[in-house]
Amino acid sequence: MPKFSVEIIIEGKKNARDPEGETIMRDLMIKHGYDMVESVRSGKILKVNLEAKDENAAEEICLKMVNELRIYNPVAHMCVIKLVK
Amino acid sequence: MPKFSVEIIIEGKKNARDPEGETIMRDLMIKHGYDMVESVRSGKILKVNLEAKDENAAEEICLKMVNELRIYNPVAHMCVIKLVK
Amino acid sequence: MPMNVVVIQFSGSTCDRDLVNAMRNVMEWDVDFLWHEKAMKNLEKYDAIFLPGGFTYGDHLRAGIIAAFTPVMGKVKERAKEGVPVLGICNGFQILVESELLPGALIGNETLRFSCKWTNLRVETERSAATNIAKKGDVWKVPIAHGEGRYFLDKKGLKDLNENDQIVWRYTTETGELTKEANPNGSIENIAGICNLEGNVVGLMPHPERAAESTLSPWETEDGKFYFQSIEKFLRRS
Amino acid sequence: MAQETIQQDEINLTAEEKAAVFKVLQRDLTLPEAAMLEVMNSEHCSYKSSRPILPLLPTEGPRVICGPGEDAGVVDIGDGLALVFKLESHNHPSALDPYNGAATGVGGIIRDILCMGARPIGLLDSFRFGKLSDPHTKWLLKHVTKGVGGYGNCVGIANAGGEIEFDPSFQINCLINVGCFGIMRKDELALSTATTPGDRLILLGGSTGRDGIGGASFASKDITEESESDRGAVQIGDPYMKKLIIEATLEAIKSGVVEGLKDLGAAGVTCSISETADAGGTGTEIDLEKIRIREDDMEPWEILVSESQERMFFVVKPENVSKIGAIFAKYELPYEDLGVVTDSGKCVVNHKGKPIVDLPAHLLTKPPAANRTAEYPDYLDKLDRKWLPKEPETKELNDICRKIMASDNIISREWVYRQYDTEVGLYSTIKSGQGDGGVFRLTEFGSKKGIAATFDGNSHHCYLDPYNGGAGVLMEACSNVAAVGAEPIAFTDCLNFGNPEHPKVFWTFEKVVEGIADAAKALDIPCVGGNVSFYNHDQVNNVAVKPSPVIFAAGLIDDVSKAMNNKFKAPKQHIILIGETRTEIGGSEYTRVIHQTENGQVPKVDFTTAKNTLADMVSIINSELVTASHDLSKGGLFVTLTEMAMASNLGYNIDIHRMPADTERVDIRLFSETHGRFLVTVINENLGKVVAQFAQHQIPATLIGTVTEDKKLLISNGNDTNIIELPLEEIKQKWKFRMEEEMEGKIQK
Ligand SMILES: Nc1ncnc2c1ncn2[C@@H]1O[C@H](COP(=O)(O)OP(=O)(O)O)[C@@H](O)[C@H]1O
Ligand SMILES: [Mg+2]
Repeated sequence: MPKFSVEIIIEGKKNARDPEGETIMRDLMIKHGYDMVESVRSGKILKVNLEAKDENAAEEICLKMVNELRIYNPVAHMCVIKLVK
Repeated sequence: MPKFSVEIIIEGKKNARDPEGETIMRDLMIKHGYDMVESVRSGKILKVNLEAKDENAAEEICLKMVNELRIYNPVAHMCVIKLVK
Repeated sequence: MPMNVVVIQFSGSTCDRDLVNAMRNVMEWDVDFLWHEKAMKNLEKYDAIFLPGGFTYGDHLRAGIIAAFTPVMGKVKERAKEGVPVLGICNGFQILVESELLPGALIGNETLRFSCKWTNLRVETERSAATNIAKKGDVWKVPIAHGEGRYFLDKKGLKDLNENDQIVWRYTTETGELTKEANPNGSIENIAGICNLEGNVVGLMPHPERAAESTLSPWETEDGKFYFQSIEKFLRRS
Repeated sequence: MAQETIQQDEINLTAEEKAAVFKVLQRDLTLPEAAMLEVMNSEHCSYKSSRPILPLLPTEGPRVICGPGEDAGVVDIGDGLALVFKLESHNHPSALDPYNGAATGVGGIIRDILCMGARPIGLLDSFRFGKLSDPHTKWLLKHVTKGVGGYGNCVGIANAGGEIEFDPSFQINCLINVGCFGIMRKDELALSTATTPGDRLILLGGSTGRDGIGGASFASKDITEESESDRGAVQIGDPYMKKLIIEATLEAIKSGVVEGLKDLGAAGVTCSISETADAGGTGTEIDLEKIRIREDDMEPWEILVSESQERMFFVVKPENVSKIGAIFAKYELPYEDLGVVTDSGKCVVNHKGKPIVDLPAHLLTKPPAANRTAEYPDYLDKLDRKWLPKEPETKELNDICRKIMASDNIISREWVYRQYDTEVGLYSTIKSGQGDGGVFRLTEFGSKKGIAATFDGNSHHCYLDPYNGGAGVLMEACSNVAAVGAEPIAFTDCLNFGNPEHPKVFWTFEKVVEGIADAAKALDIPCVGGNVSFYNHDQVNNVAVKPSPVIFAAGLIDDVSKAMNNKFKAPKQHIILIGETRTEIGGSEYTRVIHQTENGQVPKVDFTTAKNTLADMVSIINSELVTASHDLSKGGLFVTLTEMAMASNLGYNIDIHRMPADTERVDIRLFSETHGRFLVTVINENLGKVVAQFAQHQIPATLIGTVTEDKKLLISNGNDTNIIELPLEEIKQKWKFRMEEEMEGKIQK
């Protein structure tokens, strides 16, 4: 079976504060002269390599998996899945 | 000035172990039926919105910034910068 | 009264022995301490189920998430539905949230740091299995030790939680005032612990087992005992 | 042998080392053999520079079960129990990768305790960085703290304390030492030996990768710009797997199937197969293919010297292999049966059916020592021992006190220790910030005794006067233990120095060891282990770090409920100063912070009274005569008093004219760092008894003032006028939050 690589990106929902992103922006970037930065959000990324029939299947498996295994907590996070080409 | 969105992805070096990715794969994915998964690497992502002259400038600013502000430690991590189109 | 309770040990549990020791030595309970796979087979026989604190599975991905998917948690859910007290401390609370026995999420502390310190917990309801000997408004000294303890829930959920009297403890000052400074992790509305609608499933971030003996407390307090005594009373009643 | 060999001149060994090898072997080496010999001959593994000096340290005592040589020291603490403890450096890895460096340091020291058969219950840590306000220091401190906490918290071992020093000499080459202690039943002692031919050799845990190849050699060189590329892949700790290994190992020992046990640290498999064989007078033979590797293309030599984390090595009877396997399986831990114990005296490694290594075990474990020369360093001549600052005017004193309380080396370390779980295990009865040493109860092991553990170091004193500095560090560590009421029973050390090939550096090493040794003899306390870290040299500024011995002292208290903290208990209680104050301000906080110089006389331990002072302290605390206790160290009397006040939110009123001292000078009385001094508080009726206890040994115990209700720090000098008058709250805010402000850029409570 062919192999695919999928990126799962988990980040906080807009309504949950992201102190890490805020701190990186305020205390690190802005303070050190990078005042062109307007916002920073921090998140987690999982790079998954898997076997699947085809691209679609790979994406679908991951989609099913992130929901079923709560790779993200829907109360606090959002999750995006991207096939790496 | 136009605005751009850049993704900064920080992950462990290729040969370095990633106990988090390994555990997620072994104890969560494989154990719950996702045995088509062959590897998982975990990392961190920062989504930065910033003002810049153009796309090139946006990427360059981020590149300079991650190194200068030690957003990652080159001894332990690799860092990839991607302009989001 | 013979206490028929179990503490479940998950892979990589770290405050499991602590909890068992406090129950045995301080409360003089007769408790079973079981590896999750073993507990799975015997869960029917217990009157109360404890999920200990610390870490499980290295807290990889998110604290509590991998343990939430262990088969034993399926059984725990069934028992919870039958009204059996299910008590999660710290990581146990995180497991309860991740297995959706309790609503919400426990995310990274606002300080971005792990934090171990003594906090003041104001009892918000007397109806939970873990607070029924307390008086609403009592303040307990109990320490926290966590990196992911910031309780989060959306507006609607929070309204329900308040209306249904599911908020069990809040972080306050020593005298019971709700201040920003008293909140060690940025939890929404200073929430430290909650229960389900029925009050039998209770999650709490701080560690009552660390606060049940005066020799372990900087103030020589024993407030953690109230937690265990409440459960004793709850079991006697049911 | 069927393997291609390596030219003699390509082997990275000194002439003497080569001679030692070829005298025995009389043949060429295979590549894996050369790699194994190189790493076992490295400074880090062989202690080649320090070995001739270390025997100065006394190692014997009635409690000692295992002294230096084993993976950790083991001492008898009665009730059928033994205390196991050790500390170790992880300086170079932490300087480059502070998170992973510190984390794997913790992982390594835990393994050392575990492999004696003990349950690890406490961790300690010691950091040395450049100035706190420097951005690089902040970067290091932030990530080192996260690394120590990240590993220790996850593996569920409580932090019992530590120490931090800031000094420009550590700017590039920071020093990160970590310690661990554990408790076991005496009869469960596991040794790193393979005594019986036919026994099996089992490797438990993580797979073997390229990470940490040459880690030991890395620790045996200066840090240079090339250091980064010098290293194999960074080592990543896996505390979750370590936790499983701890539980599985302890379960295996309990079930009686472990004949020998060795952790895999420096030099990996090489070290395990050779040290167990040599210690047991046997040999070992393994199949290389059995070792699970992470990268397919690893060379045999890489596999043999890799320092991949989270592995343990077991010697097991053939009939028990399946039994131990079942225990490992419960925790889902992978393991392999690598081979067998032989009677050949050799370490043999087979690869594809052919031997690629065939070396006498002792060639690996007992390489020749290096003969280093020592030469008196001339910087010492430039220092003025007799130097004294101009005496400050009275009106300047308040500000001097403010400055000292807010200085890098005095401010509260709370920002650090809050990030550590100090409570897990339900052991800690005196926690970080509450006393001079952490105190752990042993209820879980069926004993009402308590263990006191402390780390201490003082690079400033050791730089100015290596001998007296070294002696002082041991005295200070033991004083910390005695201050909580525990009898100091043994110590281990970590000796952090520059390049030993520099005779002037080596001289300071010798002197420090002499100082520690003489103090140990005076205090009658054995050294049960240690660690040496050389090549701590800042290439950028071309300076060696200041000589930095760090001492881990362990104490025992018979009834843990009597352990004493440093908090004033109630107004009106008397404040008593134990000991005499001398004009010893060289390297002190006062001299460095206020006068910005490194001159002056360093404190000298009074070998005639030291032991009695400590014994009397232990005695008054155990007789429940005192209500608080604290030893005087960095910052002297003023800092110690103020720390006690801050811990309790009570004030004090002191007359320093009463204190016995060799000088009338107020500044020296306030800030001298003379050793062997303590502050205790007592209620009126016990005053006489406390004074009498010390009087037997001609040690002064002087009533110098009282604890007060109002939160003021008041000090007078023989009359009614205060020479110091400060509000407690103001001093406390600065002291308590300055590190947090520096690290977070803002105050958050
Ligand atoms: N790196 C550290 N890790 C944990 N605890 C620390 C650390 N540094 C200091 N501490 C704690 O802070 C307190 C004060 O430390 P220190 O001033 O070095 O004490 P002392 O002068 O009595 O040796 C002690 O309780 C100590 O254990
Ligand atoms: Mg001290």
